[in-house]
Amino acid sequence: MSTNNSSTELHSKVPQLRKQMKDGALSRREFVRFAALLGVGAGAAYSMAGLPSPAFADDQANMPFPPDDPNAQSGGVLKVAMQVQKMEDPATYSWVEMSNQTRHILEHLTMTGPDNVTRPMLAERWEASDDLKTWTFYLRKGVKWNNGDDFTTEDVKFNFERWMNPDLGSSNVGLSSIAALMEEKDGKKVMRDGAIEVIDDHTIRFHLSKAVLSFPEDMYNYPTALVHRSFKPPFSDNAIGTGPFTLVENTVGDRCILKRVEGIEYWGGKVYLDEIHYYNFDEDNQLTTFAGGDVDAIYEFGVEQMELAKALDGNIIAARTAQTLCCRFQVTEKPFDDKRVRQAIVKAVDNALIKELVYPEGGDVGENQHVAPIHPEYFKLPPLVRDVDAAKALLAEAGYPDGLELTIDVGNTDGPWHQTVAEAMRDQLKDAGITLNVNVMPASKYWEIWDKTPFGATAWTHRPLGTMVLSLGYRTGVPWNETKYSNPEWDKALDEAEATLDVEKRRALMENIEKVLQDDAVMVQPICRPVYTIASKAVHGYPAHPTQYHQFNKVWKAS
Amino acid sequence: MTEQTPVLECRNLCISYYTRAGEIPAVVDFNLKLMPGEAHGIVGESGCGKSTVALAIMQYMGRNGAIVGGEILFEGRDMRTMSEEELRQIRGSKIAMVYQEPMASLNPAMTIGDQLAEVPIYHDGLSESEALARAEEMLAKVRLPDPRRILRSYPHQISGGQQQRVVIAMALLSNPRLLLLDEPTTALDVTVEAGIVELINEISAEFGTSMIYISHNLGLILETCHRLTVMYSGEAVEVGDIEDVFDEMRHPYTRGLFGSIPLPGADKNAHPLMAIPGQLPLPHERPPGCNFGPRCSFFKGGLCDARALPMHPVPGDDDHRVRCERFAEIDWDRDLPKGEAKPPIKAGPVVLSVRDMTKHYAIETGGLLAMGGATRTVKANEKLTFSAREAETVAIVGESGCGKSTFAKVLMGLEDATDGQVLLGDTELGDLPVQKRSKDTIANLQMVFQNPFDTLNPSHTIGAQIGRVIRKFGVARSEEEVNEIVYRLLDTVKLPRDFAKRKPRQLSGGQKQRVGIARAFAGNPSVVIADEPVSALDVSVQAAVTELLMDIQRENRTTMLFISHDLSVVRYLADRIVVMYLGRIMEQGTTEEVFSPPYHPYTEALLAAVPIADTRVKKRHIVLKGEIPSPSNPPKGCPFSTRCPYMIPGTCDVELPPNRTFGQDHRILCHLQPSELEGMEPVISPRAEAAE
Amino acid sequence: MLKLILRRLLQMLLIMAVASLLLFAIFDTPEFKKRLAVQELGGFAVSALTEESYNAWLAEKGLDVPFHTRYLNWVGDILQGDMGFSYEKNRPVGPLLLDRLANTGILAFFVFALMIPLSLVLGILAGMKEGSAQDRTISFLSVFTTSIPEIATAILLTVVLSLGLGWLPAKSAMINGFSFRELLLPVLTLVIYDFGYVARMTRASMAEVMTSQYIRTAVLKGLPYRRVVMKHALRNALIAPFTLIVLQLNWLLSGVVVVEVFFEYDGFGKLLLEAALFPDVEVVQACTLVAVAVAVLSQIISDIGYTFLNPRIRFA
Amino acid sequence: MAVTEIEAGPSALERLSHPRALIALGLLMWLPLMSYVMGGTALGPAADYILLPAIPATLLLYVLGVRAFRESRVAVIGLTLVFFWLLAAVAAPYLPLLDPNKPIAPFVTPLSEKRDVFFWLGTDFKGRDMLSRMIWGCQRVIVWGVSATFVAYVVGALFGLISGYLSGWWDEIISFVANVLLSFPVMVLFIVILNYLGPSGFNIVVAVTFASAPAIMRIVRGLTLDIKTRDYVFAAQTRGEHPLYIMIVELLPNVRGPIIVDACLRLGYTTVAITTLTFLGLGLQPPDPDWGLMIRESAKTAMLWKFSYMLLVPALAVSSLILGFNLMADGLREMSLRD
Repeated sequence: MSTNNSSTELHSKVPQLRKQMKDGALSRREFVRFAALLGVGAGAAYSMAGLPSPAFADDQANMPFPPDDPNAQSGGVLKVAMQVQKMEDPATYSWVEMSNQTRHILEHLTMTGPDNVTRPMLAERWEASDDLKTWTFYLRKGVKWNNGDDFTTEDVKFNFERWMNPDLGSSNVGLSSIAALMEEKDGKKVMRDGAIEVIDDHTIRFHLSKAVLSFPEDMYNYPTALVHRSFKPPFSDNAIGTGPFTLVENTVGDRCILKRVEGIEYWGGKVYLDEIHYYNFDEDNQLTTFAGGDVDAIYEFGVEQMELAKALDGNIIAARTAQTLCCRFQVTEKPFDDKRVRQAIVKAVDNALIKELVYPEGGDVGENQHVAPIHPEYFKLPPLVRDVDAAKALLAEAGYPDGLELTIDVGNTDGPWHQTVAEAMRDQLKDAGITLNVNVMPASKYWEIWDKTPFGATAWTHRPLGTMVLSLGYRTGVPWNETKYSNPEWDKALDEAEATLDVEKRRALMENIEKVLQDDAVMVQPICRPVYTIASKAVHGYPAHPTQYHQFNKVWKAS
Repeated sequence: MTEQTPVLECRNLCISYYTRAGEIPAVVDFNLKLMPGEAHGIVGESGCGKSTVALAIMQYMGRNGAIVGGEILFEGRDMRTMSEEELRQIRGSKIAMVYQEPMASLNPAMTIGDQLAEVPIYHDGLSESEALARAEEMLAKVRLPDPRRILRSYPHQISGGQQQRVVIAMALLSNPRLLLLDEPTTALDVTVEAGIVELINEISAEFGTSMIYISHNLGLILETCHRLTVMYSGEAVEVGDIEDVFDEMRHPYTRGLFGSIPLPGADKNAHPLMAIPGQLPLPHERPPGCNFGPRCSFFKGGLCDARALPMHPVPGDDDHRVRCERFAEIDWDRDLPKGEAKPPIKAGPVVLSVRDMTKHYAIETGGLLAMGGATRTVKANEKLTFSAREAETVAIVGESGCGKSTFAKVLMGLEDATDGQVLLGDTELGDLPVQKRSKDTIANLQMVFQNPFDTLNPSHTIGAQIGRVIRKFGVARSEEEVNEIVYRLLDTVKLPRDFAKRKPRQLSGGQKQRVGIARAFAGNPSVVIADEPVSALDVSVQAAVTELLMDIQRENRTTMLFISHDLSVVRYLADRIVVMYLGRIMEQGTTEEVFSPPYHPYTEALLAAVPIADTRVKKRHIVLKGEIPSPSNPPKGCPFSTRCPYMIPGTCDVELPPNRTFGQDHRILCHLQPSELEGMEPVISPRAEAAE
Repeated sequence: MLKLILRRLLQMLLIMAVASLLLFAIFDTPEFKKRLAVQELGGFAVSALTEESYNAWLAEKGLDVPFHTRYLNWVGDILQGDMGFSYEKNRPVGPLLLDRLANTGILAFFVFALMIPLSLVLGILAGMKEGSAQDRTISFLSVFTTSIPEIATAILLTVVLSLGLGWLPAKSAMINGFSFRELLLPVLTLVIYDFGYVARMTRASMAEVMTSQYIRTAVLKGLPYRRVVMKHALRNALIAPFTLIVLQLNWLLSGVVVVEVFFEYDGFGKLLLEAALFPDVEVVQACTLVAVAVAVLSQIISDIGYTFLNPRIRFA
Repeated sequence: MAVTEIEAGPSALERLSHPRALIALGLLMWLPLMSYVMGGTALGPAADYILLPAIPATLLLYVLGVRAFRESRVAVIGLTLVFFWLLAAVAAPYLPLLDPNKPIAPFVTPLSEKRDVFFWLGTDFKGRDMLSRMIWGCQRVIVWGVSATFVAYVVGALFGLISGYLSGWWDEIISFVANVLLSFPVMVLFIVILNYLGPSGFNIVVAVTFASAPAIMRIVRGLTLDIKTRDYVFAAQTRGEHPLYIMIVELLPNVRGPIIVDACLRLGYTTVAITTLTFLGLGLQPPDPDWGLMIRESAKTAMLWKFSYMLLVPALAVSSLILGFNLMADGLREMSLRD
């Protein structure tokens, strides 16, 4: 069975992408990703890019999952240490852990694999109009809810309408794709009339108000898990899903037990595990619990635990991400309202050295402009160079010839490595005559002040596109603009980049955007960190997803 | 004397304690021979080793004590060679002991029956019911009322006197050969003590038990024993028959002891007490040779401090021995110590007058969250009326619970009088708390306290504590003046001036009391209340402190209210006496009047109860029954009616008696007719043969 | 006596009322509400919320009502046996607390079962012969063990018994159901930390009794040493330790926090800490009430026991 | 009913020959240390030499202490342990130690060399020198522990004196408040207070005061009730002294003895509390080293035999300090009972 999506016409942008790839403006990997987003089957995309198709099975039955392992053994219980949270309403989930508990019950239209390529899941395939404003999804046939109902467009429509219901408060409305389905009415954002068009039981079309490339990617954002049309929260009370597992028990703070659905043939082919058990452990304790041999895998361990992990009998799995730490200044606060002070600080810090110190294994050096090397539109600026003398000169110019005393708030919201970064900064800043006090506080306290403190170390999570983070964090007046950075010209440049599909062009635009942000010195961003997890050697096929999404369909356990 | 085996014989007994400072000899070269049926007294001041001897006889020395030399023969066998099991069999059956504090000596968590029954169970192999029956029998023998109830009681449910009877019963249960009595009545009130002493005497008569009676009180020894050992600083200094030692003492210490206690006939003006100078040496600071040497007026260097002294028999009486090198040289008849006679003082105008002073306490049960607690009233003082004149000493006498301490508190302004008047000069004090009194009033009324260990604040120097009074009362302000006065006061109380820099811990009990006196007189008071100022001191020190107090009083013409339970002391120093019982004044009058008929029945009993260490006086024998009732639940009618031998049923226990007046100011609160009262015989009278 | 107990119980209720009111007031501050929102929705999400939607969230959680109204409602619910709802654990507080208390109860049971005989025997052996080598050894041992804080004891035991020798599991999460092996380290930790204290008190009490005059009386009565110790000394010497042991219940509620957190044992202490940090108001409230009740009740039991054991008070 | 180990008696400290010199030395040691830890960067350049005079003061105090306690071997051992850490606290800046916050090479086992540096006690998961962290780690726990105990004592003693001496309603109210506070298990009180105030050294002082002052108040109250019946108090009352004078001059110095023993014990408890709270994340905050923090941070990485030194070092350090306090208390009690 070769490319069964050849029946679909290639999207008009695909040749354009291919040209960019050939010109070297787009890496082969990114070509695959974009081509897939435009509805080209991942296998086809890989072959177009001249890459060996990775171990994915889309050529058989157009599946989003890795191929079956011929050695796989069926049966067994996978025990995972993770925080066990409540499963109220998938559309309002606020933590990845919740979605992991649900991920094998509820499924999405699409699925983004560990290779960052989005493949069709409950949708068989999709098509985008040339202007990227109209998207048609063709649902997979034969998908059944575990109560026996067929999965149809009615379910999809039900979910979309729910998400857009302003009373629900789903974070999905923040997705550019969903936002483009809505309009403002009487001060409230509601669904635009005619935004969703149900063609038949298995075909549904979305009419967007503006061009959105990431529609399929958005459909794997974790609050977009599709629930049955009869859904009423809390989900844990009546867990109807299309996935291979169903909920047996969910005790918050204790355990979440998932069991294979019986009696209904799963659309996604073979699933090996009998049960998935999540046991509640704080992130700090997950690795030590793994060390004790009680669990097969964990959600995450921190870099400071790497040595312990290495000493254990298990496979360490690392994923490259755009997760980062922004030691950002609030440019409206003294003394950071003086650009020279900010620049002096930035110049006195050696990002590469901090990265080497804090994350010696994996990860990327941050460049103080928040766009990470794994973002597709990332433009590689000249490396940052530490220049203490220049920093001193700038400080003197700014009126601090005798140095400066600063305090950085650190909440370790993402692990103690924040503090290590701050401490390393402290040591480096000393050379420039800057005394840095590291004020460590509990994570919950930090979240109270994260967008208020003049100088704080805030962790930002992974987002697929660079423009997404810049748009969320640095546009004038947006809620998450913790730096209070306001540069209308830069905003305009970002608008332009966001409207540019052509990655090469976009990257060209990004050069300026990144450069301006870097020169305005709003943050010290030393690291784009990797995420680590560990699974016992008996566990095979444990995925390393950049956003720590658990995809256990093809995971098996050797007895 | 027939050849009998002594029940107990101690030969050259030496006992030491081992402390961090090394070996401290507690008892040195102690000899004692106790014949069957004999009662032997051991007398001495605190730390002389008398209790150590008793415990050594029981072979109970604790972890750090040991017998380092000599022998203890019990019925001819050396107890030091006995095994633990043999000792156990002797203890409690052949040798029994009665202790100083009956409450502490009984197990608080076991019934008295269980504690008594153990003795026959373990020594005579009786069954429990037989043992209990025997215990009940014995309780009846020690004259405890309702023995059956007492068997079932716990020690705290019965009174101190009853507890001591229980302890005695326990000691007698196995009919021991030897009974050790270690200060058995010290913790008891005088009238209760008399009962116990009577019981002990009866026992020795009835059971023929040999006894060793340890006491600091010569009078008690006289009443109970045949022979006597006087101990001083770890050594026996004089041994002999009671009469020999009392009448023909041959050791300077023994004589000093007798000179220090107020015997009938002693008089503060004509025959003042003669204190032994100096103080007891600490066990590890004993002088070479005679331990008494440094305090002895016959001390002769080179002789008395040359070697450890042996006991010498007194010629003509083999049983009378003394540890003195010079006893033969001393003319015991001529050198009788005599205090300097002083002219009597004339009392001035009335300084303090108390009229119908009444103090009631309400005891509330419960607190902030009380769910309605009952209130009980304690009638601590009822209608006290008396007065004191300038330079006069008025003694307030009574046993525990009589209300004398409450009276002092009201006087000092720490409590408000419930009713009545207290006039100091012309200032009404009854409802004037100390905070509202003028500086002069406060300064005019000061107090000397009972317990030398409590009287001074251990955290401050002597000088600071006296100086504070001087400053507080505005006697002087400047540093130098204050210091000068402090030094002068120290001179007055005969303490070295450098004591001003010392802390109380570096002072002996007597010295502390002197400081207390200095402090009381620092503000030149017109009235001083002395609350048992010497009762906690050793006999030889008591005299000195008493004399000092009186000298200062005499000099300053101070009025003194002397609170005491000790009638001998009171007789010696008081001009007038107020006898209290359960919050009421039973009798008051001049010393002469109170000590001779007519007596209030209580006074009569009190006088009879006080042991007198004088072979020349005869005492009538009156023992009160029962115990002192609780002040919170006093008897109806006459408070003394429950114990009074003259009780008239239907009158005394119903109606409050009238106050009968005899002579000028002699008042007795009693229902008995004046004629009956006047018809009483004197309690104390000279023995015919000893009369002068 | 009955009146006294009633009074103490009344006092307890008053304390509970005061304490819970204070707690309610404390947790009613905007900061705490914000913290709760952060826990529920994530820090980024909360700061993206508009005032209006934040208020809507508060209303959804029932936090928009003034706190005295909430307090009264809560008190009303408590009186009807409803202890409220846990935000964090997403379940009613009553059963949750019962589960955790049962776990801590199991822990406490084994702790006391080991600690009481151990400390009493050692304390009596030491106090019986004050100053002997046996006394000095036991005394030093007990000072030593009580000086090591629980956290350090937990570490030492884990390092030696679990990491070093591999005899026992290092954690006590019991994800596979109750396991005595997993319970052993927390129990040992608590016993080691606590027995010394009780043993010292027993020793002091015993030593005091042994030097008391009534023991002298008993010895000089000619009783065998065994009888003196067993009949005369023990009864009196055990009064103080008994009251102390009952009061240890109170201590245990404090002590278990660190042990349960270290060993990840799902008990009362861990629940309390998690709830306080979350902040899960009603759980904190319920835990506090339980703690106060245990404290006061143990005091009452201790008082009753003291009275019962001590005839001096019983027949006062 | 209150089971207290304390017996009234003269304090062994009273036997020290020069109490005034002792207090001066104590302050000379304590004030620099306190300002060094509490002042932090506010000290500026003074921070470099402020602790210098404290070193001889500490040594001298130790010598005097040993002389005063020489009768009790236990007390001397305790004193030695405590002063070892006190000396470490004041001398830490001048010892040839690596920077306690500087990551050098992670997971170096004790007694081995890496990057040309020899590590006596190895390094932690961040590569910071354990020896240096252990020694620096005592500063904060000592300073905050002693401060907290001191404040708790001032508060507790004050209320205890008032309650015991004045009795009546004062006593009812103070005792009720104390009862309320004592009805909370200590840890519950700590958690609630620190959770409300936020974790910091100063707030630990507040929390310890709330938790300890009621117990101290009870002890002082009991002692006061006993002492106030003494004749010298009676004498002062009959002199018409103001209650405040009696409380401060007549009573306070005499409750000092038993209180000092209790204070030693309580210093131990406070140290335990601070370490435990820090371990739970409610106490002192990183980055500066502290034993509780070292345990907290290592607990998730050191769960292997070969890394266990990371946990053992701080655990043994804190145990030794507390053992020191407890032995001192024991020795002092033993000495006061002998008097």
